[in-house]
Amino acid sequence: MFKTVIPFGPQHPVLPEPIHLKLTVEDERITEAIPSLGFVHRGLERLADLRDFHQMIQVVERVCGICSMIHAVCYCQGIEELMAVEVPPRAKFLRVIWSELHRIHSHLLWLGLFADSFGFESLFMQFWRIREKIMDINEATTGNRVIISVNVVGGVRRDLSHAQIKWVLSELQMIEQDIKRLENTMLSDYTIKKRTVGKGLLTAPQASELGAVGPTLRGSGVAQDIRQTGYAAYGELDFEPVVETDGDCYARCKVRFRETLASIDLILQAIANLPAGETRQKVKGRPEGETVTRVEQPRGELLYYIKANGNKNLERLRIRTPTFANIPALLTMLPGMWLSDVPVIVLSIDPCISCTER
Amino acid sequence: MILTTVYVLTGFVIGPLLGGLISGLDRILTARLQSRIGPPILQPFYDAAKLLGKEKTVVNVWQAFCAFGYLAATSMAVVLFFLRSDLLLILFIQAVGAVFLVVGALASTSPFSQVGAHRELLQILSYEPLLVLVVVGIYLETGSFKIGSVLTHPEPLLLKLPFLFVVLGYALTIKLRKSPFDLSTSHHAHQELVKGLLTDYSGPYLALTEIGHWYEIMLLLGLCALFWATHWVGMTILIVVTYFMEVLIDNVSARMNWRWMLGYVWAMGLTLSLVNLIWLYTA
Amino acid sequence: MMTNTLTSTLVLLPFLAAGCCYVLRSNRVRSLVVLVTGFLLIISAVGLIPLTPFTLSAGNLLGVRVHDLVMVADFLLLFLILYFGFKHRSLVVKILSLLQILLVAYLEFFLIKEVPATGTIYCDSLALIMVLIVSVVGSIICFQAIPYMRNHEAHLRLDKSRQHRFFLVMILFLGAMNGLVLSNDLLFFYFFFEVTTLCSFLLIAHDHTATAIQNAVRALWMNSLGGAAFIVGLTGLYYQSGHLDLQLIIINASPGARVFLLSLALLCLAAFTKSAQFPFQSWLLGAMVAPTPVSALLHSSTMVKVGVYLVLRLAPAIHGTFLSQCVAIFGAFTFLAAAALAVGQSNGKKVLAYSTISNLGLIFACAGLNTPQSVTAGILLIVFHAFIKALLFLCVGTIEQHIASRDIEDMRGVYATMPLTALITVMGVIMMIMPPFGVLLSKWMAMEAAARSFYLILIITLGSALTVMYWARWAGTLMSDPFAGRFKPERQPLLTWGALGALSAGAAVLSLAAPWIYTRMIAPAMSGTYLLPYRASGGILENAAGVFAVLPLSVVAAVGFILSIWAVKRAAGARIVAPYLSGIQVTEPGMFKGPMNRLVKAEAKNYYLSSIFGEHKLTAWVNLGAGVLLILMLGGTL
Amino acid sequence: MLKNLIQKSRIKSPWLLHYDCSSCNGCDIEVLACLTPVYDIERFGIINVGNPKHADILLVTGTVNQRNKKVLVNLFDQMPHPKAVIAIGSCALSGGIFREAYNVVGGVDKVIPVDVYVPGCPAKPEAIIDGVVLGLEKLKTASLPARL
Amino acid sequence: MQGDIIAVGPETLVREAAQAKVDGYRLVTLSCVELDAETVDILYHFDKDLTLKHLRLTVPKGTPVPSISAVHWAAFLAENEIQDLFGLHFTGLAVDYEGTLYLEDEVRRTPFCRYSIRQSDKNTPAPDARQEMGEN
Amino acid sequence: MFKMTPNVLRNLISKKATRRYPRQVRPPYESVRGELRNDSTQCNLCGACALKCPSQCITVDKTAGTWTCDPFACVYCGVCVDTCPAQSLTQKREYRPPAVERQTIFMQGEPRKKTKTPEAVESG
Ligand code: SF4
Ligand code: SF4
Ligand code: SF4
Ligand code: SF4
Ligand code: SF4
Ligand code: SF4
Ligand code: SF4
Ligand code: SF4
Repeated sequence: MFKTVIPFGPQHPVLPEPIHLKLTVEDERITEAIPSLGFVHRGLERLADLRDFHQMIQVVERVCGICSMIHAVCYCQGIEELMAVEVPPRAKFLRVIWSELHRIHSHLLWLGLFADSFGFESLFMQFWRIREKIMDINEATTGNRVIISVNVVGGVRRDLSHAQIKWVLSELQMIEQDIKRLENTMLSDYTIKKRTVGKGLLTAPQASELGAVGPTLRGSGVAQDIRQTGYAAYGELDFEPVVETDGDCYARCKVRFRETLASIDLILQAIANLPAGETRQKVKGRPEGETVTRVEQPRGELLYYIKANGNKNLERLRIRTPTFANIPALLTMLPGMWLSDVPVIVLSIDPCISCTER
Repeated sequence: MILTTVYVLTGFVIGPLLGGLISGLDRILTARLQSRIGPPILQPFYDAAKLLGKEKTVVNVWQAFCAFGYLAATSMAVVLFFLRSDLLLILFIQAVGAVFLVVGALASTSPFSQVGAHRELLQILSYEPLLVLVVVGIYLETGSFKIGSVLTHPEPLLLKLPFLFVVLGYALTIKLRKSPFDLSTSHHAHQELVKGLLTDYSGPYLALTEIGHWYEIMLLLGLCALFWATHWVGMTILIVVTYFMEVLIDNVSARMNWRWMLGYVWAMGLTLSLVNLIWLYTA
Repeated sequence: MMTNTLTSTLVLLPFLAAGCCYVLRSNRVRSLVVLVTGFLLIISAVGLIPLTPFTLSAGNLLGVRVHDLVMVADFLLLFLILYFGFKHRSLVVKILSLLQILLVAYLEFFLIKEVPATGTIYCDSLALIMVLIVSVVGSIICFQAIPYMRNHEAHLRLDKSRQHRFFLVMILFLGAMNGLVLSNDLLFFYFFFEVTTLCSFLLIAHDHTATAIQNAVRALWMNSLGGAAFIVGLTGLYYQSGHLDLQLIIINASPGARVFLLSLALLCLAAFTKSAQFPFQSWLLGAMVAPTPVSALLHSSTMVKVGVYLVLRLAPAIHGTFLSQCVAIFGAFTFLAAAALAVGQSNGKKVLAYSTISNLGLIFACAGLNTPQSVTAGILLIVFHAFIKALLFLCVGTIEQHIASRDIEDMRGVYATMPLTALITVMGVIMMIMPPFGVLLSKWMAMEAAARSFYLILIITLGSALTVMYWARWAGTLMSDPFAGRFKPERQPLLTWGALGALSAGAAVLSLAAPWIYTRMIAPAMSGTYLLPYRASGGILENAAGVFAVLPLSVVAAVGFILSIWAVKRAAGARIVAPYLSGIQVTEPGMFKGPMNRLVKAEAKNYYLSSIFGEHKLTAWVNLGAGVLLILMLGGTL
Repeated sequence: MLKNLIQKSRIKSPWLLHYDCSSCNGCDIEVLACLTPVYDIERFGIINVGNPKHADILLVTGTVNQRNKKVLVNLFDQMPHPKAVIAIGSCALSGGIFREAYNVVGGVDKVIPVDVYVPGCPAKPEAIIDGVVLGLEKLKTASLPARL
Repeated sequence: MQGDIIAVGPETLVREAAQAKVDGYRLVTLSCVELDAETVDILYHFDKDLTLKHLRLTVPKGTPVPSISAVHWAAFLAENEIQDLFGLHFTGLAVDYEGTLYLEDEVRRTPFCRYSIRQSDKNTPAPDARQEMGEN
Repeated sequence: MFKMTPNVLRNLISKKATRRYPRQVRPPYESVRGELRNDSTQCNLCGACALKCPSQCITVDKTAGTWTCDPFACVYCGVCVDTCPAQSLTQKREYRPPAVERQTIFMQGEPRKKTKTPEAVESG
């Protein structure tokens, strides 16, 4: 019989990143959603053949600009493991601080885009306005707003001065206030609840079975966060994964909102406990062997598989990013929902296509 | 005769100018509510002029026809308003404009236009009855559908038709394409349907729909103005407050979906109208 | 004398011509007969205009009293229906026709003492309007049927043409309709009423498919129910007043008397069945299987109007009664419900059918509202609806023969292949929903008239909004195509163009002439019973409450139209770009490159909100509601 | 008069279409950041329309790859004249750090003509604003349609 | 490398994967590495409560690999990716993109095989875009 | 409903967040990694930067004495600056302005020998 087929993306204003969903809908209810990828695929894992393992840091940072820092942390961690390099403690804490700054800016960015996905423009503006403060911190402390390039094998390239730390603390305080001011809107406004509660349901067993990660998984009630493994300096900080149990868009939104505040707390802790000393360990030699290393990105678990054979170029670099893991979950959430829910649900996994396709 | 000509000309010329200015103000106010500076007040005119100077591209020549049809109908409605004609008739003519816009969107095979057009129809379905009921309320109070007799009514209608004014507010929100009702298209396409209804209108034809929209703004604000027709101060305050509320609501609510709209607007709108109408019957 | 000749031409000529059609089995001759009859009917009907109002008494025909002739015919007819009841094994038809036979016999042989010598035929403006519609629109449809049936039979690959039967019934029906609207003696009225039932049955069954026959039988029993209600009503009326003279009954109405009211209520019930109001709508929907000219003639522009005609006639008699209010609410309810159901349909003919039911409902509402304005609105609606709906049916028929489907979605982009027909269809749609055209003028009157009754206005406004919805969608769908080439009218038989052209031009001109129709034809029909609702001057209809500037608006609309056409011509030079498809469109029109590098067609074709407006969702509720209203109406008279 | 008005309006009302080819999001979010209160490019009448048919300026971020090059051309074609293309970030300028990867075609100018190049990785919001301003020059000088 | 590595063969793969699911493991992803011109390694990473476990399947390039997407539906993406990049063939894929997940016809040459390019891929003419005319 | 109202009303009356670029230009932070500069007086054309650059956008031709950088491929990571043994590379605090044409940064030095005044040329 007759049907409605909508090419959703790759160019679509609600998706800043190109992904295509072939949506089949009836009236406005989704009956089928089939994705098409490859609009962002560059093949950068293969660049390992052309760039040495140091240069690859800059490449993996550009897997994605949003949590570039954390990619670099993960990569360096892997190489450091292969080369048995001990990273100075101060560098570990600094990695945490910048990682959490990235998480905050990523979550604020997401909260804004999420607001935009249900057409709440002024809320979008608010979150992005707050986010600019984080960008300023990034720029002031590392030299770039977005891709900060501070990681090197063996530590970090930049340090935080006293003055900077003081300034960051005061900024964070303001940021926290600003975010809390929006809590009432984001977490209890009638129209927002109407658009998010019960949308894109994912139960806990479903979530694990589909391999969901990050806030998507935690929104369904599974308390799993790679930071619990205690990489970098996380082991020395007080931290609980944020969990919500409803498994809908609203729950995922609450997880990210609360994680933002938790990240601020982590930064405060890290700054309070920041050890003195070197930030960078000199490294010599070349990596050899294979390893799997994981970190928690704003969007969830990131996994690097690195295989090296003692050359300056790596044998194989495999990056499994969180969105890649969340796409199967997304596909099962869509059917049965309404067309107007599509942006909300798609955004609810915080899709990052550039890292998915690399 | 001369007076008539003057009315026609004012409606025809002043209408869109004022409408454009108002939407300029709207954008500035919106920006300010978002802690931004916003565009210059003449921005809508720049937009329209630019669009007029763009290359003509169409998906289907009927888009051009429909864009003109929309403009013609909306301007006609405003002119009739200035001629103090029959309110019901004016609503009908305004609806003609809306229908042309929809038909033009349906003329494109893009699912975005198509779904947008269908949603616009659902919006029409939501607000048309409300507008008619508002006009019926006015009739019951003044004894006539003619604007002339509303203007000579001795006391402000708002006092007798407060609920219907709220109902008019619903219709206004939908017509002005403000959240939570910007379902078929919105000012900037940040939604699942891209620009929905207007996706495939472009260049000069988009400009026409833009100008038509200014006429509509004028018409609707004119309707609001009728609720305090006894004194211009009251009228101005009423319009300013109403419009401010519209922009505010736009900025403090998410966009909903059409099922909610249909249910909510009909339930609220019809109940409020009924209450007000029954009050008028019994009073 | 003149009136005599014209009237008998209008009523009797079709019976004769029908016979010719049946006997003379040459296509040429048949076409000629149809054409000549049609033109004669049109001429006679127009000829009646200056002669109204008049009364005629049926004397003798060939030495027999016409009254007796009709009586005999009546029995024949009822037995024929009974026969069909047996043939198609329909218990209901059997029972109902037997009941009618008994009642007619009772009435004729036991009750009626003397046959009135005068007032068998009465023609006032209202009747005249109906005669004009039947003769003009009906003839035009019959003309178009000539090429249509030729194609139709070619499509079906019949070895033996059945057109002689088809035209027999069609032409006969015209005579019956004329007879019906001109009858003042209710027994005559009843006879013609039953003839139309039979014609409808035969025509629905014409294609002889299983569905066709099934639907025809359904139509038969429902209409027989109406017939039975009618005859019971007549018996009651005769009890009450001792005669069956319609005019006298109206003038000497005794709304206080229960029997009288109940009888009128039964007549209204008969009217509802004939006009396929809820819960009797299913026969009209089923009737859509018939060849499209049948739908155009019987099931939209003429036969179903019998019901509203009857109630509009009776309106003064029930003025101010509860019955009148019931009719109003019932009509408004149907208007709304049918509009809602039409929204959920993608079958073009079904949309037209629901729309017909809906408009008839509005006319009932107008009649029930029973104010001068509303009655004016009702009468105007009959006129405009007849023209435009006939036009739309013919358009759908023409399109259908090209694309072999009646589905609106299959008509998508039909502009590319049949530009002129598509344009005329869109014009038809525009005339249904846009000012300054007649339908909207009538709706405006209806709304202003209903404004004082808040439940009616509520229902009517909701219904109108739904109406706009399904029409606008249809119009847009017809135009929906990336086509932008030169306008080149397609080839169609002359008679088809003639019919489409005449109907659309007719509707447009009549809209323009609405004020004149009002003063010349409606005002006289109203005077006496109602106060005159409007002043008409300079093409503007106005009263204290409102104003509708028909002529000036038409001028403006015409100018706007010309400007827009000019815009289209200029846009023909514009660059044609593909519709927006998120940037992955390919050169094949409407396709995009989807997952797995496959080409996929982008479409939006099932947006009919069936979860809200689908038949499966609404019909049961609507029927229930209508049933309750009907019981209320009948019970309320007691 | 009219001509002047239109030319003035063109630089007063540039509507953007942003297309992310295969950007790493770095440049994307900087483009988005321009819309937000801190940079508020609506001050210049700029809005992000998200629809090629309404756009005057095409902002492209990221490298062109084999799959999205067709999309890019499609979008460019659907924009009505006059139009300008602004490439943002080193990826869009040349392919950037990825230019040797197997699925990368290179900079935007490999498939559609580019009017302004905004370097950076990512380009800063201020730089993007500067780039748009530079792009306006082209819109201003573009000829008017023969008949309005 | 964190976690145990269990070697599996094509016959035991699906069973082991299913067992992992029964044991409450979540499929993290698949990693494919080209070992030499002839063989590839596929690693199936699983996670349970933050501990990893890996299945290692070593297969010659030409042989089809059984898909685990019937057990772990989410594996279809990674398996399709490997089909694209390494030219392997998975049998029984839940959703099979047939090598078009990322790559256009211009580059369908198993870009991640540096030691060898599968012969069949080298000169395959671009398959015609298959039409899917609204699945009547 | 309307939970957002206090926030937007606060925005209406308080100072706007907008930086009025380009009317007011904010001074850049100290450590910003902006446009790349090679101080021609310092560079000894050792080629370390070209070797380390992750984007491979620097070419040093020792025999011709040229140092070329493609600013459209540079990712402003600062690795070259960190590596340069002669400290001849610096990053300005300002970003590189947009251009309407392709550009390269080209520096002609004395082949092999250190000279006093090699000129840095930037050509379109
Ligand atoms: S998850 Fe997104 S933000 Fe994080 S690295 Fe991947 S692409 Fe970037
Ligand atoms: S990470 Fe989010 S904001 Fe960034 S491009 Fe992807 S969807 Fe957009
Ligand atoms: S459409 Fe988008 S940009 Fe425009 S007002 Fe709404 S949310 Fe804002
Ligand atoms: S398509 Fe129409 S004309 Fe042809 S057989 Fe069917 S009903 Fe008859
Ligand atoms: S209607 Fe048809 S089937 Fe029925 S009796 Fe007549 S010819 Fe036979
Ligand atoms: S230029 Fe840099 S920031 Fe921009 S998309 Fe490319 S890698 Fe990302
Ligand atoms: S810039 Fe520095 S590193 Fe590069 S060639 Fe010159 S001296 Fe060597
Ligand atoms: S800044 Fe980075 S990318 Fe640019 S030239 Fe230096 S090393 Fe290369």
